[in-house]
Amino acid sequence: MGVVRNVLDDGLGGLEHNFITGRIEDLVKWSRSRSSWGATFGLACCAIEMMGTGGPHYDIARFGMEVFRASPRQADIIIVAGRVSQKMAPVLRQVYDQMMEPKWVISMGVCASSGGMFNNYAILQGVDQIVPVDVYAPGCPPTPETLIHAIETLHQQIEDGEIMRRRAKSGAGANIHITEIPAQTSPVSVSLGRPATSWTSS
Amino acid sequence: MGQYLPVFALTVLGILFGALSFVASRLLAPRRPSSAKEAPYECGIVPTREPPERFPVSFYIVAMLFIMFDIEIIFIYPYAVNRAELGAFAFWEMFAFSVVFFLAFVYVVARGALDWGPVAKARRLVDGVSATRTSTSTIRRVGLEGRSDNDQAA
Amino acid sequence: MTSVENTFRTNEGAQEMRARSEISAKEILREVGSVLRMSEAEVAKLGQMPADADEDQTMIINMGPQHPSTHGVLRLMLELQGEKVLRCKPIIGYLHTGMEKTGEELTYMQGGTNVTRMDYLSPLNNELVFSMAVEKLLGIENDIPERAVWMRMLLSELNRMSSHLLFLASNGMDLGAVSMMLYGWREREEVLRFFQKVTGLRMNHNFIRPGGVAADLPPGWRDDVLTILEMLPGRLAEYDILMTDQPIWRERLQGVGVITADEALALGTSGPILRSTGVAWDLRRDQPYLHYDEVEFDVIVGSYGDAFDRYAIRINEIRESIRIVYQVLDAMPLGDYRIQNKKVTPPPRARIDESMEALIHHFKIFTEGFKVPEGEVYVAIESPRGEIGCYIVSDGGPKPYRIHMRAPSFVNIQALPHMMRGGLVADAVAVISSIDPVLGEVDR
Amino acid sequence: MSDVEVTPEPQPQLHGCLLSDSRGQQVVHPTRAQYVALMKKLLDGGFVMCSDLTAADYLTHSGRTLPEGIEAERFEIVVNLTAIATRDRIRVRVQVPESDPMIASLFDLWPGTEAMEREVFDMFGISFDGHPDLTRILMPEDWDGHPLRKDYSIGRIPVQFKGSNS
Repeated sequence: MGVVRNVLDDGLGGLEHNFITGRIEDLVKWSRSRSSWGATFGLACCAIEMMGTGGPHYDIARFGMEVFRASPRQADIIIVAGRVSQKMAPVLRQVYDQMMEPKWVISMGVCASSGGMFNNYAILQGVDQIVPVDVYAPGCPPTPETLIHAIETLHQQIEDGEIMRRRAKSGAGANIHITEIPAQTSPVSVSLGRPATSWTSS
Repeated sequence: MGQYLPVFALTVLGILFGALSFVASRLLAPRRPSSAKEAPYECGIVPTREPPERFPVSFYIVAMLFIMFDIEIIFIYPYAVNRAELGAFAFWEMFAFSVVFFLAFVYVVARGALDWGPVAKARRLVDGVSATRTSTSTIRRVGLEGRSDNDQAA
Repeated sequence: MTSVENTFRTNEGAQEMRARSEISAKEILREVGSVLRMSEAEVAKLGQMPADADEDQTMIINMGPQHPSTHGVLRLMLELQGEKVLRCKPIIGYLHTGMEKTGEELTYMQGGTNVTRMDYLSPLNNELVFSMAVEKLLGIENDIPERAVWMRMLLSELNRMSSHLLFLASNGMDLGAVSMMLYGWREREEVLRFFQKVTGLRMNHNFIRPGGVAADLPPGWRDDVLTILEMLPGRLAEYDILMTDQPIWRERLQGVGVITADEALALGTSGPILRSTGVAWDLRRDQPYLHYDEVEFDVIVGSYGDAFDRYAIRINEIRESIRIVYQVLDAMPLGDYRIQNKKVTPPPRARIDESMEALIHHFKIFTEGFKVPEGEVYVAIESPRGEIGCYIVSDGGPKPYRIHMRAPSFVNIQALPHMMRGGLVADAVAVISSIDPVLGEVDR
Repeated sequence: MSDVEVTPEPQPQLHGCLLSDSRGQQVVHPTRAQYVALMKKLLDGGFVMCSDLTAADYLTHSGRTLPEGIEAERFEIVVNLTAIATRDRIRVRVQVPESDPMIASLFDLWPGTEAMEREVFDMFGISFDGHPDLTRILMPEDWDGHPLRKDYSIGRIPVQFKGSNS
């Protein structure tokens, strides 16, 4: 086997160079945040923007949401994209209940977050009345940049593990409100204030 | 004994991998069983009527075909592994063996085990279903002149 | 939250499909399609219902609101015998937003925001039909400035392209060609970027308003449109090779979801579904609006009325739209983009500081809204899915008294049971995709 | 300009029903009795496609212009027909009294009106006899009331200000 450059070949002595150690919990949190699959819960216009975000131009496959699973058994994040009508509310609750743990909810668009411009008999005024919401993405429809920002915020929360403690304790959502990013033609840089977690800092 | 070490090592690794994934999911995944999770998933609708137990027979026929060919492969596998030593005679013996299987398959298909729906329907539209039909040949362009009546008034 | 026992129920009682023994003979005939002005002999030939099918032979399954291939929240109850679809009943209403009730609360100026969210694949066509109906009520439909009329044509044709591109994407993905989804979206992003540059938003633009359009075209719009028009034909040829020349694609679409001409007419379908059966009915040509009579284009008409025809019609309609947009580019005049009638158009921002009268007009139009003389009118244009109509009743006030949008997908969905009968469940997916319904305009 | 010019006696008639003009579009006003007969004549007269069937609730309308001889009722069924061959359109407006909101169904003439009539039944409560499957189509099954009636409130929820919790 060729000699690998500048690696101390002193047998067991070089152990710490060749192995990364870390807590299993960090590994699990990292893997959960880096490969979370979305459940297709596209309802109205926001669903078209959600598909656009999955499309080649914005491509959330870069963030681990490679594919949108239709069945709740294989999905981690349910993105409620669009207005929820009174007839659809029990269906949303049923799909949310049938999702496997751990699961998170992104309420995409103002209609899902608060009923939006349709304050009338037919629309549920806010999805947080029936499912615990973690991230609210504002916009009508939210631009793909805003949705990616929402997904990344949720990934950051998953990676910190803070969101799991909250859900275990009270089952409530994290209720994070993010700011909208208007569609741009040039790339967007968003700082999440990501603290350097311990084991990646070596 | 030495030559069986890899086999032994592989089985241990296999068992280990299987057990590890079970133990890991039991330890790490949060468990919140609920009746909705046990209920069958029917596109978000709470099922009210029980699905019938009896399924049409055409499903079983296709399953049988699969099992038949599966077993055939199991028999061919030992031959395939040491094909060099066995020589031509074994090849023809295997060939005869698979022809017998193939005849059974032809019989079942001829009896119509595989045409469930569209084949019958496509026969009804025989000229519509053709390999040469392209996306520009199947349409006709109707300009202003192609109007059913001939007055051109807008 | 402890695990909530699902005490709520989601079945819709009488709206759902019931076993054949429980419903009236007339409804069975409706679902089997024999009531479509067909003679009894034709119904008999349509493929006999298994006479002795006792109930446990067939299974009623739910292709429900949350399903990858129902293009939104359409729910289909299918009665299957093995893989064969015997009966199908679409159940809709899962996206009912009460838009017609909301429309009665918004002034005519705000109405565009409500209407544009109905058919969210071609929002500009919704706004166009709403604005034309309001202009006809106001009686100003002939003195809209030329530039506004040509801009409306440009935007509605580009919108038709982006909607048909999404049809190609979702049609491909529904039938398994997942890469088609990526290609379709790649082109659609180009058109959406142009829309964002012109109207400020990628979707739900509220750009076409009663009296003209909201703003003028930004500088450099012409070569943006030209880059789109030059890029598209090559890509469409690519799709043709990718899809039409592929035997699996033809096998999945040809002979599937067949509908005859009188069935389509009796069901009131319009757009690519009606044209696929050979009836040459396209509102842009038969009842021209805007300047469609001065533009040279062909109407694409199918011949067999199956899913392959509808796919071929839509892919060729993109080519026709390209042709139209080239002619619109040449004919685009200069001039103002909105009618100069002070009653309808708010004054430009700069004039408000100078003249008191402009301030009053601005204030009146945006708070109370302009009054529309009493009357009722029905205007219909050709949207990518068919004839979209807007029926407005006004009582002389600033808000429409009653607004009803005739949604093409709402009527086209009724053709689903007739197309699916006798096919496999996989064909059901191909048929839904070939109808290309948008549930926002179905449930309104 | 008054949109409906009232021509001197006798008024223009089509198949025995009063004809009027609204913004240049032909409108026929049959009574409920003449409704099905007129529709059959129109269907045979070339109107092969029923584009749209909807209703309007004129409870709080300030006063609509109807040709005389038609007494204004609360509900009004509006049907838009299209003739493919001659390429023209016609609109049929039928008055339906509030006391007996019932009218004949057009399902046997144009099967395409089946879903539209269900929507009118769901939204206005006008029932169609002869309709194969008159059930709600848009609202949930257990919904009470008919939302598009003028006396049905829009159901706006006053915006409850929830303290920002983030």
